[in-house]
Amino acid sequence: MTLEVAFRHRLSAGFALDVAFEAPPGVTALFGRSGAGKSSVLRAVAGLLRPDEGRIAMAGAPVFDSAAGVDLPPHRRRFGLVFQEPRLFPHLSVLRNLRYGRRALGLPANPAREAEIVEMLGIGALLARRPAGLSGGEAARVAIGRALLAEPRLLMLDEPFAALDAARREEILPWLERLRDHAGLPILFVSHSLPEVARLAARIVLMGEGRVLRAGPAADLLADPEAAEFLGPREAGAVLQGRVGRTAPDGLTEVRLAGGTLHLPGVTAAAGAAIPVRIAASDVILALTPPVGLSALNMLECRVAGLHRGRGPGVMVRLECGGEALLARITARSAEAMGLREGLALTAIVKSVAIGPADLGG
Amino acid sequence: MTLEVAFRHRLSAGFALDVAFEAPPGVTALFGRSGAGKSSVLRAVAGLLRPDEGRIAMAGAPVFDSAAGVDLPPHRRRFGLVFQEPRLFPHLSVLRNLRYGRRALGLPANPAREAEIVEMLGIGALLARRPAGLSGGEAARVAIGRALLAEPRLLMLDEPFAALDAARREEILPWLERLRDHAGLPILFVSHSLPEVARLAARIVLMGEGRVLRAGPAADLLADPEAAEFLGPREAGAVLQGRVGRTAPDGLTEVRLAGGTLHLPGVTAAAGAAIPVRIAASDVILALTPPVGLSALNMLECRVAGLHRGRGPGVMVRLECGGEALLARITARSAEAMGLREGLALTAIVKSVAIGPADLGG
Amino acid sequence: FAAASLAGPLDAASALWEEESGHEAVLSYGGSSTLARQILAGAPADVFLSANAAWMDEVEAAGRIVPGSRRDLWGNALVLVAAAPGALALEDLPSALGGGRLATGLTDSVPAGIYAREALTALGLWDSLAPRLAEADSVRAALAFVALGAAPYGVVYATDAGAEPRVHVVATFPAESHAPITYPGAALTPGAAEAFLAFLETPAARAFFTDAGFTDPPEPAR
Amino acid sequence: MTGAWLGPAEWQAVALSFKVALVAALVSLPFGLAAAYALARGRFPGRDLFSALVHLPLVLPPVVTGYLLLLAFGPEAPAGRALDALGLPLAFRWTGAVLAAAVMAFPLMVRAIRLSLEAVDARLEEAAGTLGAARARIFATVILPLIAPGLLAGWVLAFAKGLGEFGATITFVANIPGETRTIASAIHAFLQAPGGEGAALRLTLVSIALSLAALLASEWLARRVAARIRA
Amino acid sequence: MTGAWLGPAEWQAVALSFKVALVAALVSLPFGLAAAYALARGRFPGRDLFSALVHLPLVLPPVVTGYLLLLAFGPEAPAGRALDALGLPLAFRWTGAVLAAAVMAFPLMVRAIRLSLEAVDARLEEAAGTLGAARARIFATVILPLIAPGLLAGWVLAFAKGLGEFGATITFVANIPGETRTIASAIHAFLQAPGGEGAALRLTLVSIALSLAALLASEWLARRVAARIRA
Ligand SMILES: Nc1ncnc2c1ncn2[C@@H]1O[C@H](COP(=O)(O)OP(=O)(O)OP(=O)(O)O)[C@@H](O)[C@H]1O
Ligand SMILES: Nc1ncnc2c1ncn2[C@@H]1O[C@H](COP(=O)(O)OP(=O)(O)OP(=O)(O)O)[C@@H](O)[C@H]1O
Ligand SMILES: [Mg+2]
Ligand SMILES: [Mg+2]
Repeated sequence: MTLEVAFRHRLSAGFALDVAFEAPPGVTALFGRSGAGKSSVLRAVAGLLRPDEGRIAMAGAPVFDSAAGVDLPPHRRRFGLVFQEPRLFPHLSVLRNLRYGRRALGLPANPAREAEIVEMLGIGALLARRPAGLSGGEAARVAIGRALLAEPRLLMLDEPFAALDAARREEILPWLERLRDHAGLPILFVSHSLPEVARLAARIVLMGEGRVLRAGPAADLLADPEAAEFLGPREAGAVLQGRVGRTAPDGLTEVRLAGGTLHLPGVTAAAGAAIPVRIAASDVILALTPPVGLSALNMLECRVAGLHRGRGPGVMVRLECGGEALLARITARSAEAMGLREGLALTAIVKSVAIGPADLGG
Repeated sequence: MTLEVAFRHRLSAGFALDVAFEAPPGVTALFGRSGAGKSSVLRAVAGLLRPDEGRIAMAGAPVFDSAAGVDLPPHRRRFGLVFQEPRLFPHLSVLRNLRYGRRALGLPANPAREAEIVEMLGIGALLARRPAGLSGGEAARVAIGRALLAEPRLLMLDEPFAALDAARREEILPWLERLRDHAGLPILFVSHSLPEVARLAARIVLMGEGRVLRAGPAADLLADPEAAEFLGPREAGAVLQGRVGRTAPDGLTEVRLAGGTLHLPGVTAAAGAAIPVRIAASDVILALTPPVGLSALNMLECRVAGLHRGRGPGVMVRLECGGEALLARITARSAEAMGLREGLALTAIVKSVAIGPADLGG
Repeated sequence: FAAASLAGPLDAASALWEEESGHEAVLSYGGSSTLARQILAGAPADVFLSANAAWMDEVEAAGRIVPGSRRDLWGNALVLVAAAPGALALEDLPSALGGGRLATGLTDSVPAGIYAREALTALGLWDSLAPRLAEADSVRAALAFVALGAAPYGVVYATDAGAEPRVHVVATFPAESHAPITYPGAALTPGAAEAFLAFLETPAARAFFTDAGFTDPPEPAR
Repeated sequence: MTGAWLGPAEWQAVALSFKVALVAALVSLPFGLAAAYALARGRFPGRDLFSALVHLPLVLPPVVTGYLLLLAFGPEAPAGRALDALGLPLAFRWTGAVLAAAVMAFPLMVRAIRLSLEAVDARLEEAAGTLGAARARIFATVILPLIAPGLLAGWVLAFAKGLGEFGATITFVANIPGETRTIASAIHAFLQAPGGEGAALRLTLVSIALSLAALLASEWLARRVAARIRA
Repeated sequence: MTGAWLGPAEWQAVALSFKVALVAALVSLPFGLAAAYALARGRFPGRDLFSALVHLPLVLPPVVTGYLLLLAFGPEAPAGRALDALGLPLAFRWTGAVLAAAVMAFPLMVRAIRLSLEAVDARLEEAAGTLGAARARIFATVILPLIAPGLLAGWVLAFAKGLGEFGATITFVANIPGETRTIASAIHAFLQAPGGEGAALRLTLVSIALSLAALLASEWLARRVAARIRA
């Protein structure tokens, strides 16, 4: 159930797409600046844009292959796509919009799942309404629900949370994580929010001007100081493998990493489960000696593995903590004052509440 | 040049607007969950929705007054509105979309300003194109430029950055800040991003279910532990008054606060200027004794002014640092371990790079 | 099938015939040309009552009529009408027209128009009047031009003139100035159709037509 | 507008006209839809020629159209015979009047539907496709509901034209009381015969009333459709 | 389709028809637009009645329409006199033929424009308003360009109808060579006489060619307009 994409397409005299990447089950994020070609790639995968040449295959079976003359129409692909605009059917009620896909596919009604999705999206009060009067965020949520209910073989989400408030995002993200973990389908996810990407995506495809700049596992890309140039230095961070321990009565859960133990709030995974933990480079403070009397609970014993000076006053410090990589972004002045050099042992301080639910998962 | 808004309007059987607030020159943010009524308020101010009753006035002159029977049509109000969707004219090129307002108003062409806005929005390559082929973010940028070029008396922005990448946001935000500081016009700004709101807005109007839940200066609302419930605890923070000092060769600028001096990168304001500095509660670490050998450069001497337990494992600590309020969000476990109580003196540690440009301004 | 101009009296006559014979008469009115074409295309008509001889000739030539059933049933007169009562010598028509137009039927296709052209030609008026005609689709339309004052004079059948109170006959064209105006009839199927034709020639039936202004068919039929 | 001053023959014409216009408008709807779809979306050779053909009844004098129909579907023409054999005789029957009215109204109906089709937002069709809907289903569940205003407008135009059509009808199927004598034919006949103006006027008023009723019904329906989309 | 087999009188009819149809379609465009706007957007009492009035020429047999025109604009009627005094005589003039063609085509034109108007996205008008455009400017710069397909379609329908119109024309302004004898009148006249089919057929072909040209031009223009929006 892996999606393979490799095609070229000339959109206009000045802009051509030339992309190749794979998306195994789980979330693959398409990340890139506005106009990079992300939506166009989704259109090609969905069958709405016919590439000049190339091949797009799902689980080994091509849905498009210019050499073999294969080009399945969108409805035969069964790839769900949540467009950048809601595109709701104006003549149907919200409920009938939601059910459109199931009816078109002849799938039996699934009241339990429908209720669950309606509840998650908070659109229960809108079901009888027509799309015309919906607010921007309401329409976006209905569009998400409509695609989810059609049970596609592949799900594409084009900036699905752009119009949603943070609280609603926090309700949808765990649901998407469950879908990702249990449904075993590839999910292509376009977003301009790196925390969202880091939380959901196992792989990142970094796009620019119609091309794939970099592609690979999210943990590698996010911890790669050189990719930080494309991702934005403020967004760089590392993903570490953690194992969930016991949850104390005060709501903090132990998560054991190779370099130490973190105490995190809001962990929903069961004890014993392996979870990826993302730590943004800008959320890490370095100390030469383990400090005492600090409100920060989470400290990891690390060793400096490298220093990368970027433009501006910042330095990206690559750390090695019990065999795993961690990134810390500090000022050049601090690096000098502390005498940082490769091999130096130190303590990395991470504020527990600085790692919110949006940075868990992976 | 203050906008006064006070009206009631029944949108449907289940939803009514009942709002009253003022927007002086500068940015007033409308913040609230999806479906709270933000866009509807903008529509009423713009003259696209006729309230059942109430009064909307600009600089003392009513543009709508149900009692006096005043209801100016949109074009007589000259209130610019960037809608939640781009709403570009499909039959006009991007350039003619941009110039539409000036031509409609009979304003003379302003090539310098046009070039500046086109440059800021990065739409120079699109000018000859029609809107149909634009990407989501490109269309959103053209819509912003179109409203800006019409030189309105009041500017309303409905989630203008939702479809934009972080890098582009960082190019538009300083520009908006300059507009805010120099043009002296009220700006109503709708956004789901609290960092953006905190950076731009002097005042916040918090909306929920068609009503104003809270309204007031941004510094007060963001530092109010009780408003945190509506804003989201992870987004709470305080705004402090700083004065810009000298910039060192390594790019860090001194910003003096009442409680100490910060060293911040990327400060563009001139030395001597007063700037508001936002410090998010989750970016503050507390220490009983000033730590040494730490990569964090910024420490403020403070005193605990109050402790607010919320739901979950977090505690919001209200601090008083040289007469100004600061918020810190820590775990209940740390608060207990440290023996925090009102009046206790301690050091607040703020990572310099944790205060990026998105948190400066106000 | 019958020419539309026969409508009034024919309705009355056929009602009487239905009463007397017990047969049902279904009448379909139209322009002679339309009806003739339909008959040529195989229309299931039993009787054809035409307003001019030329179309009856066509139908006869196509072998559609029952041999020997054709006969001229009625005649009519051509008159000059005006909106105001009075009398006018035909030769004064060009000057009386002034800047106005003379309403007629189409002079190369509508029967009344053809007769009008023949009459005007015979009277030596055609050349001076030809550019000043207003040719209408039917006699009724020509009559309407005069009745509504659009044209000061018009050339129409006496029957039409008599039924329109807003116009007045100011002159009658001499019968010899144009080909005889006849309404030929023929049976297309044998039997009842022939009986109906015969009935139309009975005095009782004729009375309806004379009341409406029709004359006896001119002798001899062409 | 009571019937007191209309004779039974006139009522017959009214009823017939109503039937002919109604059936013509209904029967031509699917054909009009198909033609409009081909013109709006199709990219086939001869598309412009097809468009010209569709417009023909508008361009030609009705008599010519009627005559052509007579030549094509008359009792002795092959097409006419074939339909007759299939149990659908046209010549000089009310069914022929329906055909004449439908043909004459066809360009109007096609254009109305085509304009609506061209206004359908293709992005909604794309969305339906990604949700698993095949072409036929997209047509039935997205396009058809969205062009309802055009279908209604086309239907009203065809109905109105059906009431008013006369030239092609009388040429094709004559003017036979109870069978093909519609209001328009009757009015025309009354106008041809001396003294028929009064009856013609009465029938004209009935005709106006009928079309007004059809119009009101369609406007009402259109408003309901529009309200469904807006509310 | 060369002219060798058309006599000068026939060529005259062709030229006249072209002129009449062209002028009728052009002159009725602003009125059609106004009526369509009133029907699509207006909320005034009597809107449905006005709609019925606009549809009337479709519902009535053309002869009746022509007769009514004669009543209203004949030389003796006040309206006719007034126009005459203004230097626009209609009776038995080609201008009258233009009026007849325009009136007959009016319902078709109005409906086409109205359908386009109803499809205009009101959100764009709102956007134009907030940018400072007054109603009139919004109409000229947003609505008008967006309904171009409807205007074109309305224009083509009116032109085609203008070529084919005959019943109202001949009843209103007769059939005067060089003045009001259009192709349609000429065809009709030829068909009235036995043996006229050949000439009628030739004129019919010319008529088809003319309308095909108009149609191709309009389709080409419509494609350009659509391309402008899509590209
Ligand atoms: N015409 C209408 N009829 C009924 N309800 C309406 C109408 N217009 C808006 N509403 C409702 O009013 C509420 C407020 O809508 P509004 O668009 O102002 O929300 P918003 O705060 O801008 O939300 P978002 O952040 O999702 O854009 C929504 O619940 C919406 O469904
Ligand atoms: N039909 C077209 N003709 C010409 N250029 C096009 C067309 N469609 C897309 N483009 C261009 O291709 C580029 C990629 O568009 P696309 O919508 O894929 O961008 P995106 O990565 O989704 O951007 P965003 O984040 O703004 O949505 C844009 O510069 C766009 O202008
Ligand atoms: Mg996009
Ligand atoms: Mg909104």
